[in-house]
Amino acid sequence: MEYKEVLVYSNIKVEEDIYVLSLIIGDDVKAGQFYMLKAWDEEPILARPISVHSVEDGVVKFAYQVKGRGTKILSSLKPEDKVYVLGPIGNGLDTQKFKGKIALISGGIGIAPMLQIAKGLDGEIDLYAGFNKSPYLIDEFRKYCTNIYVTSEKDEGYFKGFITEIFNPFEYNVVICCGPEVMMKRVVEMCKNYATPVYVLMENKMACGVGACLGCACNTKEGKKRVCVDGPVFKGTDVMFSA
Amino acid sequence: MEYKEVLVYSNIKVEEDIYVLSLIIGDDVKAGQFYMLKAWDEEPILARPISVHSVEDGVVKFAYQVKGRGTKILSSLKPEDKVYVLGPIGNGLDTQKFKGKIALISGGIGIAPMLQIAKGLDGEIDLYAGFNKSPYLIDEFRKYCTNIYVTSEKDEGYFKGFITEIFNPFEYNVVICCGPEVMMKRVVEMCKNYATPVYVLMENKMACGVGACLGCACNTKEGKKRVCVDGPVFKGTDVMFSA
Amino acid sequence: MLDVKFCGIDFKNPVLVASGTFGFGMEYEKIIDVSRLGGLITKGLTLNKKEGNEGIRIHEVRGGMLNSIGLQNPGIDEFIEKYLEGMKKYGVPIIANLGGSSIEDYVKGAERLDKTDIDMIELNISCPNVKEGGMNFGIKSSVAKEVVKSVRASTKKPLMVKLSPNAEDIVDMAVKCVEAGADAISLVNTFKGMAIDIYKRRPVFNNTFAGLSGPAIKPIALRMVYEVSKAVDVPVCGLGGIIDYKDAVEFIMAGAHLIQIGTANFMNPRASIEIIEGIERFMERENIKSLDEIRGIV
Amino acid sequence: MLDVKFCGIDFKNPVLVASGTFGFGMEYEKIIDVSRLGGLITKGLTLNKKEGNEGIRIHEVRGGMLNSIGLQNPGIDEFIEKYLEGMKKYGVPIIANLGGSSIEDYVKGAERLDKTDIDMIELNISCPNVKEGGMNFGIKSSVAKEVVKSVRASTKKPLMVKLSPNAEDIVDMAVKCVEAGADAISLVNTFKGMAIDIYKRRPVFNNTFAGLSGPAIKPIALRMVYEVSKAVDVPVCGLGGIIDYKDAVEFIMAGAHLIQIGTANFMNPRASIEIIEGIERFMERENIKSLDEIRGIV
Ligand SMILES: Cc1cc2nc3c(=O)[nH]c(=O)nc-3n(C[C@H](O)[C@H](O)[C@H](O)COP(=O)(O)OP(=O)(O)OC[C@H]3O[C@@H](n4cnc5c(N)ncnc54)[C@H](O)[C@@H]3O)c2cc1C
Ligand SMILES: Cc1cc2nc3c(=O)[nH]c(=O)nc-3n(C[C@H](O)[C@H](O)[C@H](O)COP(=O)(O)OP(=O)(O)OC[C@H]3O[C@@H](n4cnc5c(N)ncnc54)[C@H](O)[C@@H]3O)c2cc1C
Ligand SMILES: Cc1cc2nc3c(=O)[nH]c(=O)nc-3n(C[C@H](O)[C@H](O)[C@H](O)COP(=O)(O)O)c2cc1C
Ligand SMILES: Cc1cc2nc3c(=O)[nH]c(=O)nc-3n(C[C@H](O)[C@H](O)[C@H](O)COP(=O)(O)O)c2cc1C
Ligand code: FES
Ligand code: FES
Repeated sequence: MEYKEVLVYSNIKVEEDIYVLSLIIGDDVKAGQFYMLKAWDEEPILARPISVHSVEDGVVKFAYQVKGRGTKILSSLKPEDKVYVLGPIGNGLDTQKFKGKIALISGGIGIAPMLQIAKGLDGEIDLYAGFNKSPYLIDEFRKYCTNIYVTSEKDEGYFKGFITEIFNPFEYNVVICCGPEVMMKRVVEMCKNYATPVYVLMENKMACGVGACLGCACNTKEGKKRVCVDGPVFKGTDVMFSA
Repeated sequence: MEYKEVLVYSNIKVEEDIYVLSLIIGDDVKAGQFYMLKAWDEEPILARPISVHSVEDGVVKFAYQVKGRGTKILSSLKPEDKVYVLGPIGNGLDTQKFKGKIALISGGIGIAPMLQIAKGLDGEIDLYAGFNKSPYLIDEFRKYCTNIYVTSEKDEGYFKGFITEIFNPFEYNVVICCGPEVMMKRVVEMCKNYATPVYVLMENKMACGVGACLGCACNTKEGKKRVCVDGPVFKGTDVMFSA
Repeated sequence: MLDVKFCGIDFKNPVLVASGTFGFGMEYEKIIDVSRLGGLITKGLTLNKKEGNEGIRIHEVRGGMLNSIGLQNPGIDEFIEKYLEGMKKYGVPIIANLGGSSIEDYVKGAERLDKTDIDMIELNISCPNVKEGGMNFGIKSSVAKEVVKSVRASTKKPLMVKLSPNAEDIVDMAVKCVEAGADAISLVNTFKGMAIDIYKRRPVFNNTFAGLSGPAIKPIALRMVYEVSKAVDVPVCGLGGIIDYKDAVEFIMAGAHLIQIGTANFMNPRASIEIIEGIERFMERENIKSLDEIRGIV
Repeated sequence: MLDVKFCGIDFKNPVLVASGTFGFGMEYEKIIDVSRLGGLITKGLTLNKKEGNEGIRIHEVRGGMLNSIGLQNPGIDEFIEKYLEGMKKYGVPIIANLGGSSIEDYVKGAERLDKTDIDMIELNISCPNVKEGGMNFGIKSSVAKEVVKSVRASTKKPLMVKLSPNAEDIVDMAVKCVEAGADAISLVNTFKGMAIDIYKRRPVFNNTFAGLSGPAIKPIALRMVYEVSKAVDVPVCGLGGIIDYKDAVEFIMAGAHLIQIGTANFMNPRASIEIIEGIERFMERENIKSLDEIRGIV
């Protein structure tokens, strides 16, 4: 993990409020890890945790949704602008240890970390991606996935409803899930019924990103864990969801 | 006076830390007036008072020195960027009422308001401009001034010393001065000796710019005056300088 | 939908402008439509004219500003003569903010204001008590109680007491002021802070200390408004660092009947108007018909 | 040039990292050279392990952040066993921050720390007193005095008492703590604040209130450090919103012997190092040979 100033390679709007930011970072990154990004000096005071979307020769890509003050500033970045990055952070996912049929399940911008995960996996991969609005970032997955199931509340031509209605844990050897807590909780419950191993990527508010502030604590069977350094990837059955 | 969002026409660096910002403002402006400029949302919280340097068909120019957080942000503005402006503010100077030989005396960035003043004056105008560093903005004055006297602590070819050493109030019908308080105080004292009318442009810290907060109060013979709306132009002999 | 009845007075919306940040209203009339405001609060008035403090009076800090104006004002008589009529033309309730450096000053000030047609007095107890060595009236509840009692006895106008966040115990302070006859409580005034000029090696302000306002104080002000709202049964007017409609709604949910906009006027002279519009849109989106539905809901 | 002797301990520079913002030091070791710091202060330790609070624990606000970690820590025994050795390897003074929810807890904690080779105890009296209904030990001087006295009697380590800015009277609080045996005073801890989720219509934090830190509190913290430095004759360690060397110099000029960097570590993990370098450059530019020349100069 390192703290440094890097340059923006590109920052592309892919959908209403959804951007892909490429930063010139030559780090060795594991799928499922993230960075704390800060593209401002003093205000807002905290950096923003954003997952690695994809790594390509010396460039780390981040896919993010504009929500508040921080991501708003990120969305205004232009090539050659400077960004402070702290990372890569977190346990990440040992993609090589998974075999067989694997389901990636995402809700909304939870799709962001899935691309680098898909790229690292060996088995047969199905993507289940749910959206409230128009789908995004899907095309990138075609190269790595066997089947892609997309739901959208808004656009025609997609299944309207929850991902959990079309997904069957029984079919899979491993499930990896990232999205709103309610969704992750539901997926973990479904997987429990079939004893399918399931991993979740947690998103808690963070201040330090290095394991020092204890702000990102999440409840697990073994007590409080820090999402930043003990996670963000947890065994689904270990997490005691609050949602 | 109006509060509105306007566009940057240009923002040109003319010397180390000195910029001229042109904003597309179609206001009717008097020489010696100023605007409160804000090119950011929330932080820093206050707008910055900057004098009108010059007005040219629908564009108001500001000459400013980068000092701290606010002017730093101003210096990064690019054409088409947005700026909040409140103004024009202040009494300004009735340039038409002055006749005869007029001296404009400036210290450092105090030269900023002098150009529009020079443009409005009718008599024979001499400019005395003192600088710590390299002189700037001088060329603009050639069209309007008979003599231009420049001092610089840094550059060769200029008189080294205080403007007050080469300026003689006796020669002038009116003196107009803008610069550090110590300098204005000295000029006013010199003018008093010859009973030469002298006007000063005061610079106090400001919050509201509309006369409401009383933050910009300056001591005058008639008690406290608000630099923003009762000034910024005062009769030199009315002001009780604190420096 | 935004209207509030407060101490018997009808406010068409809950957004007032805070004392000392809006002059007497006229200063802002070229920039915004002052008649759209919920109400106006005057610059702090004292019995006699005051010139205020010397030296630097405002200093910007991260997230806020320090001020040491020193209650510069024309005095109550000149206020009545020169400014009151002008303020009334906006057709909104007028609250006179009353300061003083002794109980007698406060009482005499209140007596004069009582004879005018201002709608309410906001008693500023953050002033230094000159007779007792300069400690503010607003620090100890027992001291504040005395002032409030005396002022209460000298006016029939609705009396709102404005608390200082520097009070030793803000809840006890509010309770004591209500016991002494306050019809409403407003809070908070500025926090005692300071700044040092490290090059001159001395305080920025001649008086060393100055009052902190702006977004920086909001989380503490909100907490105090919440605590006080729960503790007293008179209505509360909340302020301190409100700069957008979300801040305003937080204060209302914490229990405030009215709110005041101070430093935000300097950040954006349209802030108060934008906050009124923002609250209205929020209520529409969230299907809230009246502020009663959300006031103190937390 | 930057060295400071404080309670008999040699600090090579005055810049420490504040409790709870720097873990046990190791967390930052990959990012900065921890051995360059003036000293390390541990996360708040309690006699027994604590899991801390449920729900949201941090919330960003303008100019600062609110936290409600709830003193999550491994307990003193596990600290001694697992972390102390690791902290010592940086070769800088180690201060153990001690919390507790009853006087007995504090005393037992101090007794255990007394047997270790930590350099100093920083007593955090901002904890809620569980036995007396949850009001913090740090609000009333008389209550604080009892804790300090008891802890004083149970350790020979230098004892620094960390004050809460929520104290009713910060100066009296400091004076009473010194009377009770404090060798030094540090201030300030976080300010009691709150935030409301206007969409959920409830407080952001499960405990309603949370502690405000960061640049927002600096002007108030600086004022308190100034007031306390003038009032006590033990050395003072200042903190609260320091994010650059200028802030640090202000605290030193206000009277602080040491300073602590808290929230700034989150804004920029290199903040403490940059502040050390910045103070050094400032002293060179201003031709200051020793901090003694400027400490308390204001
Ligand atoms: C490990 C991790 C990985 C993430 N990866 C991505 C990603 O790849 N793409 C993406 O769009 N988003 C991701 N998020 C969520 C992202 O961090 C937030 O959406 C973002 O911080 C919002 O900042 P803001 O300034 O726009 O919003 P604001 O609401 O202004 O933020 C205020 C504060 O709350 C925090 N915050 C707000 N929402 C969240 C959230 N959902 N999770 C954590 N903190 C939050 C912010 O960091 C900030 O401190 C991730 C979060 C975590 C913890
Ligand atoms: C009526 C008036 C006209 C001015 N005209 C010009 C001009 O044409 N060109 C120019 O370069 N400067 C001018 N100034 C000074 C200019 O306003 C300050 O240099 C500027 O505000 C500094 O802001 P900052 O953020 O860079 O500095 P910071 O030090 O970060 O500012 C902190 C605060 O102090 C205030 N402040 C700092 N220096 C001054 C100062 N000298 N006068 C008033 N407030 C100050 C700022 O406005 C801000 O509120 C004028 C000032 C006034 C009052
Ligand atoms: C420049 C200035 C002048 C003020 N003058 C007064 C005053 O005369 N009387 C008073 O009660 N409060 C005064 N205040 C305090 C404000 O009314 C308000 O309580 C405080 O600023 C906190 O609110 P804010 O954060 O929204 O500004 C003044 C504040 C400022 C910034
Ligand atoms: C996340 C977090 C955790 C903290 N934990 C503790 C603690 O355990 N013990 C303590 O005495 N202070 C604790 N504090 C308070 C800080 O040590 C410091 O007093 C406060 O944050 C003010 O300084 P700052 O503005 O520089 O952050 C904590 C602060 C934060 C932000
Ligand atoms: S973000 Fe600080 S411990 Fe995880
Ligand atoms: S800046 Fe507010 S009165 Fe002049």
